[in-house]
Amino acid sequence: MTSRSSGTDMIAELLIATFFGLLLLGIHRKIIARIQRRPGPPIWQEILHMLKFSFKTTWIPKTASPVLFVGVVLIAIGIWTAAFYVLISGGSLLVIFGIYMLHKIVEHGFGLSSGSPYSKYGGVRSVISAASELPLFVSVAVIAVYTRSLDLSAIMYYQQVHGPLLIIAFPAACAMFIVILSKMPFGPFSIVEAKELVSGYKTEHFGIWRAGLEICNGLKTYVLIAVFLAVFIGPLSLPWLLVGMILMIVILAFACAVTPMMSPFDSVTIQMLVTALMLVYAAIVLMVVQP
Amino acid sequence: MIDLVGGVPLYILEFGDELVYLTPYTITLFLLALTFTVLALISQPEKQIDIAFGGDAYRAKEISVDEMRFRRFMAIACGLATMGAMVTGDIFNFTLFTAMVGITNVGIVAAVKSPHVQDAAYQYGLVALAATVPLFAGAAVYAAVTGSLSMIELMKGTVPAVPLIAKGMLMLGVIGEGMAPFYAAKAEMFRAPGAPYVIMCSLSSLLIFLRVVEIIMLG
Amino acid sequence: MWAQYSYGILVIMVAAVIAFYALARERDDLHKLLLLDLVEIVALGIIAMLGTDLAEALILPGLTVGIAELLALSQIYCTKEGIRNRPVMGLNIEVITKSDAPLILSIFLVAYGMVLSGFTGGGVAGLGLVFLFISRTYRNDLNLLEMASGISWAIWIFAFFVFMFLPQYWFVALMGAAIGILLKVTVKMSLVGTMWGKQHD
Amino acid sequence: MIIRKISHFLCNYENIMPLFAGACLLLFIAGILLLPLPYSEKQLYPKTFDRNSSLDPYDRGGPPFTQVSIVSQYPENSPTAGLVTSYLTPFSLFLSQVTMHLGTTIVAHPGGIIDEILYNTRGLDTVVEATILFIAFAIASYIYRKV
Repeated sequence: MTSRSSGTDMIAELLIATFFGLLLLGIHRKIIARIQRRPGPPIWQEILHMLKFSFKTTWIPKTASPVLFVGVVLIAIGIWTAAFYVLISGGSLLVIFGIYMLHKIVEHGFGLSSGSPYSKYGGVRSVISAASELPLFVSVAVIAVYTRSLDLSAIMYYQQVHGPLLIIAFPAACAMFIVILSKMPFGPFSIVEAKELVSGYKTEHFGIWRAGLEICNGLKTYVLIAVFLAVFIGPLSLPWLLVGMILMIVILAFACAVTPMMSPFDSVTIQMLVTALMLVYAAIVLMVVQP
Repeated sequence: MIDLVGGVPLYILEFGDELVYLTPYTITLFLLALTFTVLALISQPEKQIDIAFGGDAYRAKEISVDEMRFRRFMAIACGLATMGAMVTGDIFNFTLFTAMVGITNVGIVAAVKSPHVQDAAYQYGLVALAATVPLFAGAAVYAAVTGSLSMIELMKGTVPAVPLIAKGMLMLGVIGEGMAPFYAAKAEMFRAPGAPYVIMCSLSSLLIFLRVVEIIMLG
Repeated sequence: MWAQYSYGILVIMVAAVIAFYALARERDDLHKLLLLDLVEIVALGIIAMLGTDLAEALILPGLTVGIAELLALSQIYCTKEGIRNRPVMGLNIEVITKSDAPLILSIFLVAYGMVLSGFTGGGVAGLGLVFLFISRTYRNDLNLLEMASGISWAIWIFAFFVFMFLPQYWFVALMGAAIGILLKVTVKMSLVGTMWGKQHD
Repeated sequence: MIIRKISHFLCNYENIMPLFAGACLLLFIAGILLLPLPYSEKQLYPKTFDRNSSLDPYDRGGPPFTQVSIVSQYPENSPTAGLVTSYLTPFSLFLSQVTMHLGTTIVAHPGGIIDEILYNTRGLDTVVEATILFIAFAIASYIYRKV
């Protein structure tokens, strides 16, 4: 994972990551369907979706703000590509989480740029859910207290020496798990894509724009889960990494399938309570670990 | 506490005692702010559609040219303030940029003629104004305890450790500019038409929050 | 450890607690705004506890930011509450030719302000213009004032860049800043005066 | 349920001001409990008083147009620091010669024009400050004109 490779390799890795991420989303859908006793789509459905949208007629709605409407798709792909490269080069965790947080802006951009009321409500809900990232930073702080660095490579090295952080800092892992859960479709916190808003913020994006969004989603899923594994399990060889990611998506799918979607402000309140608990935990860690 | 949180400074620009410096982390944030500022500059606002639910009636809201110009100006000012806050290497300068983000955020939506949005903007403005108190107080405690306001000095560790309360003040000040749980008014402000501009409101507070995380870890 | 600094901070913090308690209890929008003006003082107090020249340099921006935000917010408050006819009227001065007396006084004040220069100079000159505007009822051009405000801002920034990048021309920068701030304060005060004066049609 | 109650409180934007004030209240109470704070003796721009100066308490020393030394963080970045401090406008100079109380008015700001530290060594602050003021006035005058 930490090996440095040439430009073409990088692009190949990027494509593989995207497709694998989309596959993970497909597995996610399938498992949820099976738990709910539905047949569900095939697991490569999300990949097909992306390909299908790539060849469809594309337009920009007459009411939209055209530059933003298109620009935000490019930004979405751009930031997650950057996050992916930071991940494989073992860069700073803070950069990845910064990008994770800025994904929110992409949601606003998608939602508000079209002028459609449905996507607008999706965008407004995305603002409402501004609390979902806060547990993340507390868990980052806890990790920093243990490893004394925020470089992914240093964190992985720490785990090689001291064992996985999943055991050492279990609550931090739980907090990050909730953060990833809030970005998964059909989950308890995915209020931005609630069915009463048609498709939430992505309602109006069609054709190639939607394909771009799907690519971004695939990459995002891959990066988030890979970061979770890297930060809490440590360095893994490629087969184990893939197994770990599939295992993660199974757990996430179970969590999504058995919980109802919450009302927007309830979801925020729960995330904030999690943050508060994490703050208490971080304070304890700070006092125990750092004399 | 932690070495080089945002990476090694790649470039330092000197403005007297206030240094502007770039690290991989701040460059990432700076570029995002820049991208969205350019977007606000070149993109037209969308025509928001209102639907009367239960019927077929709908109408598009138009933004007058004058209003658009003013809000674009505010959005660009907000973008510049955000960029400044991303690269500044001085604690007090950072708080000033944050205060500027607060006031420009109010400006972006204050020109909207919807009473609901104006009410939300007013409530947000009150919190933004109150947030300057912990912000400035935090910066002042930083100065008193360390005898310096330079982040470079904090990074080098040449100054005494910063007390937790100063970090808390700085954090609460930034959170007051529009992060959870004080974001309710901001979410209502998003109902205003003019997507490229209102997005700036949220982007600026997220970016400033990300920056303050780095600053807090420095000392 | 309990040095003078900590005692000072203690007093200010207690003041902060009281002020924020009041703010937390207050429900009325206008009173919230007024209380905020008081709460701002706390921040200035903590800055002042630094006790160096730096404190002086930091208080000024702090103060300005507070005032500026207060001004913008109070204008939004007026709009939001639909307050249009404010009971503030122009000055009624009993002189024979009503238009000349305020003009002469204003010219005197502006000239005096220019001699004084600096913050106070701007203040005095601004007062002269305020006086002119509130005692006359004709419509004056806000656009022009806004433009002047923009130009003064540009001069101010330009002078700053001279200081930073061409320090050998510091005297030019100094003079530029002097003119900039004079214009700035004058324009800002007359803007307030215009708003405060009789409602235009 | 408690969560429902909290979220109902949070979603009303009328409540955020009390909420924020409450948070500040708690923070400042915590601040009182965490006292005393250490005070670094090595401060930038230290202040000295010369009670006999007519510019007191604003005197930063030095005759006009000669450089006085100022303790700044990076002295090499502001080579002209200290020159501006002792500059007085002709009128301020005159006042300083005839009265001992010039320093009690802001007219007698050293230089009579600008604050050295604020403008020279910490120049970016004053730029942002001026901009904030400018923005606030733009908002106020726009709303005033349009509504």
